[in-house]
Amino acid sequence: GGTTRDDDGDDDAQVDGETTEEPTGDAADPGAEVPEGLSVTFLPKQINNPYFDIAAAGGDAAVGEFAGEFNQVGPSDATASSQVSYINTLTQQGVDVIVTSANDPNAICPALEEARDGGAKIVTYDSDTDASCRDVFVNQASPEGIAQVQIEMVADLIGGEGEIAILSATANATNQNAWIALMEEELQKPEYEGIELVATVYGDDDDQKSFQETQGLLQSHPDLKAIIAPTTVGIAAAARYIDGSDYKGQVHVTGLGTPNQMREFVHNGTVEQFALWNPEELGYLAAWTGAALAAGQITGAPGETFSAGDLGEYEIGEGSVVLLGPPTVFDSNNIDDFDF
Amino acid sequence: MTHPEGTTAASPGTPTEAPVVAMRDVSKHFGAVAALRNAQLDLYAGEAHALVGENGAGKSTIVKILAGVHQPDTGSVLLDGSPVRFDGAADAQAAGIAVIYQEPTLFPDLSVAENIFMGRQPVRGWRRIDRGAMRRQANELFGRLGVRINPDRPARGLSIADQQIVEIAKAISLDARVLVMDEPTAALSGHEVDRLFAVARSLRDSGAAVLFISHRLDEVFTLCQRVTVMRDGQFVSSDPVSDLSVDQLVRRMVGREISALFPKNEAEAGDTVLEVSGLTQAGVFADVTFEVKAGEIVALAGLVGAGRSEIVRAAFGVDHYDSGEVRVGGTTLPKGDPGSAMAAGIALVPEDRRQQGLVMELSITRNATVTRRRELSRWGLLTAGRERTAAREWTDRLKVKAASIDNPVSTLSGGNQQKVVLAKWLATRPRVLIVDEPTRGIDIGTKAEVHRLLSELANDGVAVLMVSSELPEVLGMADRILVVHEGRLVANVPRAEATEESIMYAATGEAGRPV
Amino acid sequence: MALMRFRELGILLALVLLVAATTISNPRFLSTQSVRDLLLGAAILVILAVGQSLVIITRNVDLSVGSILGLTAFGTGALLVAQPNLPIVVVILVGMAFGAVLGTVNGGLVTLARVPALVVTLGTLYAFRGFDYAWAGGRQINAADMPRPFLDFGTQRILGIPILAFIALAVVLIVGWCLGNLRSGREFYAIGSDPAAAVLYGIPSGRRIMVAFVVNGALAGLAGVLYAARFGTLDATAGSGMELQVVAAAVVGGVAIFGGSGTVYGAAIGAVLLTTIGSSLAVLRVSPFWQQAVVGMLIVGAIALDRLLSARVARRLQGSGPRGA
Amino acid sequence: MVRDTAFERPDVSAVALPDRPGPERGGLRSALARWETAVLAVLALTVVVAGVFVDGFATQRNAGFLLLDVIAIGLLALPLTLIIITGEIDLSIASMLGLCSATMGWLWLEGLPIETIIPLCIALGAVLGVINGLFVTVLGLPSLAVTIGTLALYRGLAFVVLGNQAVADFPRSFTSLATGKIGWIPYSVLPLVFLAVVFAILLHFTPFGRSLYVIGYNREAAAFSGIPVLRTKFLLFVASGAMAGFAGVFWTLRFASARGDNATGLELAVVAAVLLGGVSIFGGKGALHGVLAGVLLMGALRNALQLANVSADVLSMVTGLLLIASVVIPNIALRIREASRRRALATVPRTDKSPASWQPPGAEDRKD
Ligand SMILES: Nc1ncnc2c1ncn2[C@@H]1O[C@H](COP(=O)(O)OP(=O)(O)OP(=O)(O)O)[C@@H](O)[C@H]1O
Ligand SMILES: Nc1ncnc2c1ncn2[C@@H]1O[C@H](COP(=O)(O)OP(=O)(O)OP(=O)(O)O)[C@@H](O)[C@H]1O
Ligand SMILES: [Mg+2]
Ligand SMILES: [Mg+2]
Repeated sequence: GGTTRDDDGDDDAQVDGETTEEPTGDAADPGAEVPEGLSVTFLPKQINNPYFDIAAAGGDAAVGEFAGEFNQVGPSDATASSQVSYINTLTQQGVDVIVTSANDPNAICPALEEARDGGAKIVTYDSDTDASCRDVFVNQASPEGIAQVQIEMVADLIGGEGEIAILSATANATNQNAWIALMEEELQKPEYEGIELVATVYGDDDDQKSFQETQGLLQSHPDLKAIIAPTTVGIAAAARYIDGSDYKGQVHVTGLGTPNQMREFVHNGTVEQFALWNPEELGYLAAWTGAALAAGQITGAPGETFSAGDLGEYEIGEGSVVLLGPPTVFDSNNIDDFDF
Repeated sequence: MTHPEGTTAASPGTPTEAPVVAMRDVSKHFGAVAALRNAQLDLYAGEAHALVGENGAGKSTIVKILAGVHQPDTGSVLLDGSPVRFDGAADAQAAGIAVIYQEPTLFPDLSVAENIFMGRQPVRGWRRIDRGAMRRQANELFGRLGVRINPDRPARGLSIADQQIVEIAKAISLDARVLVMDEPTAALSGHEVDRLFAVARSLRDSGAAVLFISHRLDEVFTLCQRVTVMRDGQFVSSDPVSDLSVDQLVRRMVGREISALFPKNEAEAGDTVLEVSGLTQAGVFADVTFEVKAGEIVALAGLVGAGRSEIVRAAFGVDHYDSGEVRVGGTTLPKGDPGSAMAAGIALVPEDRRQQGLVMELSITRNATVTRRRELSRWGLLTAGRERTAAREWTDRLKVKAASIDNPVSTLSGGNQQKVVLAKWLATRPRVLIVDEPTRGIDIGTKAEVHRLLSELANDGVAVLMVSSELPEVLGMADRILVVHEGRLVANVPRAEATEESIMYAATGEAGRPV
Repeated sequence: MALMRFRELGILLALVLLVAATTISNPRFLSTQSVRDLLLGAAILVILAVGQSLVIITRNVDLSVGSILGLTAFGTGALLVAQPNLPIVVVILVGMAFGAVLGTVNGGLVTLARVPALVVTLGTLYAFRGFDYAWAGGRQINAADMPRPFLDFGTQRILGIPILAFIALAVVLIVGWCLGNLRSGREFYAIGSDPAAAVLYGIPSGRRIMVAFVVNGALAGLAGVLYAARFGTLDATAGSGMELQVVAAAVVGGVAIFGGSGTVYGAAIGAVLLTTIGSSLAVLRVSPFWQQAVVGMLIVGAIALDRLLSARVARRLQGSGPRGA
Repeated sequence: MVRDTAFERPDVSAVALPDRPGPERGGLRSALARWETAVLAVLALTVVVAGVFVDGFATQRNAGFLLLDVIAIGLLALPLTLIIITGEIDLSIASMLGLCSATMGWLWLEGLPIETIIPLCIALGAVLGVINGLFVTVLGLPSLAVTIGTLALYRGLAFVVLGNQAVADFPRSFTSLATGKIGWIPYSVLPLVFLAVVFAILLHFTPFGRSLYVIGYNREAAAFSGIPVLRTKFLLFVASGAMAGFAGVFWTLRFASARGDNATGLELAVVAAVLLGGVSIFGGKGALHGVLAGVLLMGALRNALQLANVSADVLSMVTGLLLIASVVIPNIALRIREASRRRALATVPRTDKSPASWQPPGAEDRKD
């Protein structure tokens, strides 16, 4: 006997979003005011991470607009266990809105539920948790959109023909894995027939490891035309490596990166184009979403709409997801217009 | 404190000029222990001076003060008549004082030559160490001492005797004005002692002062002109050696009469308890076969390095052996398992008390009870009270001199440490007691007591196997003497036939050992 | 001495085998670009391993090197942002001086307060990193913020060999020569071999240990500068977790973790070996999920191999002893 | 034949042994004994100060959170304390935890009942400990080096086992065992308390515990005393592995998530807690109550600082400084005490002593 995965009963999986997800409380009241002094706390995967700091700046700006109280806390190691400890602290402090990017979609769930029991609204951004333990997920871009734009860029760079490879973050990074799967799907399309994805490697978001993996790719695949790095550390490392090697000008690098990080490589021609959404806007939208939830303007049910300050109206989509918009493609013409 | 003969003042002996080194009213405390109280010492150029006293009398403390390792609490050290202060061993070395410490202090990872010349290696251009010259000089030193040790081998794995020789080589290489030797002969055999003395004499004759510490009074009379006696950290007397007899000296050291040094009772040998057959460890010893009966004291004699310690270590199970068998009371012991040897009733008092016998940082109690920790526990649990009582039983019997048995054993003098090792093993009430150099570094009074103890144990039916480099001890104590030469048993001499000559003849091997 | 060198030979052999095996499976592993990458990749770890060996030889350890590297790397970036025209030599010296100051903190705590180095440097690992976080916050210094000549320095070559590799080689040779041939160098070994005996010998242990930590700090600082030049992107996390890799490099290279033996040459080869393992796993296309496991196996294997080899040497030494039967 | 008069007469020179530990109990040991008390005192102080000044600290719910946070560290610290006392170290604990957690996820995916999986995971931990133990004892390799290697190896295997998946659908009846509470006390504190008592008795009141200290100070003397040094060390590594397996089960259930990277880097936190508790990294010294106090102190400080919105940077610095203080303060205290004792001795008037021969009592501070 014993308890196995296949057992029936309510005792089973707590993760099936569809069954457990139910909009909390009463119906939405679109006209409700955002209460004064709303406390909004950002809990990123890791503090002192440039990407999340930019997002937090956006969040801070939004919270200033609705006269709330902004705060950012978080671990210095990007682990779920530290995040749980912080969620507990926030529960204990009784903050109104927790805006978090999950290091593990499931591990922080029980803690988030406890926070919700204490009255907090939960918004996830950048990296979602299981749908059952948050109110709304603010998605930076649809995974499909991210996959598409990267494949488009790479096809453009190599003229629709040749070998490409992917340099990702860690082998179990949720976002990246979802994108990679979608990119592979995208490559099945007839217009990308001539493009062959020869390898996917993992640089663990570590400079040295990313360097080594890039070297490995170039040595094992002499005909490689381009590398897609859907991670900011990876794309910078790959660009830096190519920049200082004999491969400069022969192998293209593209993917997701911040303009500040890539400026040098765009200007010196190592990288022609890459993409990213604006993390500041992501934080801004996440903060406004939290405010709307706390005010009762929305409950998280699909179809509800709310106003996100300067960004305008947003509608909640399927699975309680709000979409920020399509990613921006940066190249030498527009990169200097951005500073993040 | 009264002395039978009264205290002789620190009157200079034959030499007339000022002492090279002197100590005046030096006191030194370690915690509450007064190691020295108003100690005096005068050391003249061109003399070999003996410093004697019981264990814990403060001899090594004087050495360490002269070496700059300790600083006196009060009192002063005079160098050529003027007060000096040594803040570290380097200061004393610079002042021309070379020291051989009681315990060898070598760097196990460095080569023998580097151990000798550390900090003073011969150099060539660019202050680069000249390894060739260093090796040559080391070989010269060993030549003077009449031994051959490969200067390039690491010091790790040297036998105690060889370690001591390296220490001696190091000290004489300093060409010092003052050579201080704290029990340098404790680990050496007769031949090596002779060479050491020859070297010390020639140093002395060339004007150096030699301070010599030993518990072997015959050595004191052989080498030294004057002798300073200490007791309980205090100065007792300082006289020309020729003015004193051994008995007088002993009386001053101990403050009372000492009798029979080797009080061996004739005991009836019983059944065979320990049987060792065909024991072989490649390259170290081969085909060693012997037995020891209840009530018998059997000595393993031989030159230093003959492999006696290795044989007993293997028999006890600390070392592995390649073939052969060890039986106690008829049952064969498993290889390499001291635990079952102990369960069968063997006890081994090892030769190196600091490394093998004791845990210096732990208390006397813990050290003395470690061998009985299971037997002292109730329902698997130990209590401090029981341990202390058990420890006191044997430390009291052996008269361990300590402020408290809860003190770390490192605070004891060398001799008292040795007593703790004995206590630890006697407490197991063994059927077979193996003692390796049981009286090394032990004062004359305690030595007699150790001998009496061994004898008593034999009377009670314990089989005693004794490794000793001191021939008088071997001859006085043993019922039977097994002589080891280069890892093989070469003679089995009953007490009645044993003489120094016969033992030495066997020990050096028929063809004579090339040394 | 010749016998002792044997230990380094073992590890060198492992390196050669690894390179040979990888090259057989992919000949491009020995292309000039690839060899250059290997040298470049190893340079920083080699420098750190040399400094670490110095400390380990004195029977201490410095776990804070990753944090020192991170701090100096970020400091270098910040310095260059503020003073883009500084000559590279000055930048290097400032970085080394900064590292030396941090090393002095470690050394001071170890020698003056006389506390175990492992504990102290585990503490400064956290403390320096905390300081780094507090200083850098979420700021990132990017390649574009740093002067081009400095970035070029990270990849420049002389005779086709990267400058960084030359610097690392110079560090290895200088430190190795001093340790092997100077009286004070041998004293490092003496202290690590038996600290108590070192006191009795009158060796100024405190001063020597201090020097070991300061030099290690300075070398970690140098590594930080090179890190900045090579990677061009700096934030507060640079060098996190590197300490274990550095210690592993030294240990794999035959530096006894309890002091007293080993050479910086061995440690350097150990560092090259570890870097090469990383690169060859990438080239051999070992499954990413297996990579870390393989690295672990190779570390354990290298240590075990070294032990077996040195046991052989020891046995031979025993046999050739003058007192041998 | 024997006239042993010498031994029947009272030995005037022997200082009588006092019945109780005198004031001169080994200076170093008493200082360390006091270090454990000091950690306890600092812990109490932290709790009181935080309770007064930090909002939300002194609540039952927060105490529950705090305890939940320290359980894994506490569990791993128990065997590690024993290992460090014998002079070895196990840096692979967090990786063993991770591998056991990943394996738990994999077996669960394979459909094994969780009642079988849990003992299997603990057994797996023990096997991993056996591997560490074999390298350390049979091959005689330094444990620091070995476990740095297996740290990488086991973590790597954790990724091999579970790849990039995360298994999260563990039954609520089991996850709530790890997170559930009676009142405010998490159930999962109970095994920690029980195991802590077991380890404390083992270390401080059994022959086995005694032998650990002996091994830690001098393994050769331990061998000569009939202590099975290698077997003992081997057992400790196995215990450490089994405990890591148990902690892995706890971790997985607590976070309802089995992943290859669970508890990455936790080993340093555990080592830090053990050292903070007064265990000497060189072996031979340490007590379990100090370690538990160290674990709680680090947990309480972290919790209080987080509640006070102090950033993680400062937290990391505080951890570091605390660790340094833990070794520096007892050392300085010891030296101050010795200096004052020397001063006290020097001021005891002695006979026939010329003041000129006196030395300043502090003068010796430079030596040894
Ligand atoms: N480091 C120390 N700490 C505490 N007490 C010490 C220390 N060193 C020596 N003592 C004590 O000082 C006294 C004198 O010791 P010392 O070693 O000088 O004796 P010794 O005459 O050399 O004896 P032995 O012949 O046994 O070597 C002893 O009671 C010893 O316990
Ligand atoms: N320098 C050396 N080189 C090689 N082997 C040695 C050396 N010194 C000793 N040995 C080995 O160790 C064995 C025994 O050494 P050891 O000096 O411990 O013997 P011992 O008879 O116990 O002497 P003692 O007990 O008097 O110190 C020798 O037989 C020899 O094989
Ligand atoms: Mg002495
Ligand atoms: Mg011997």
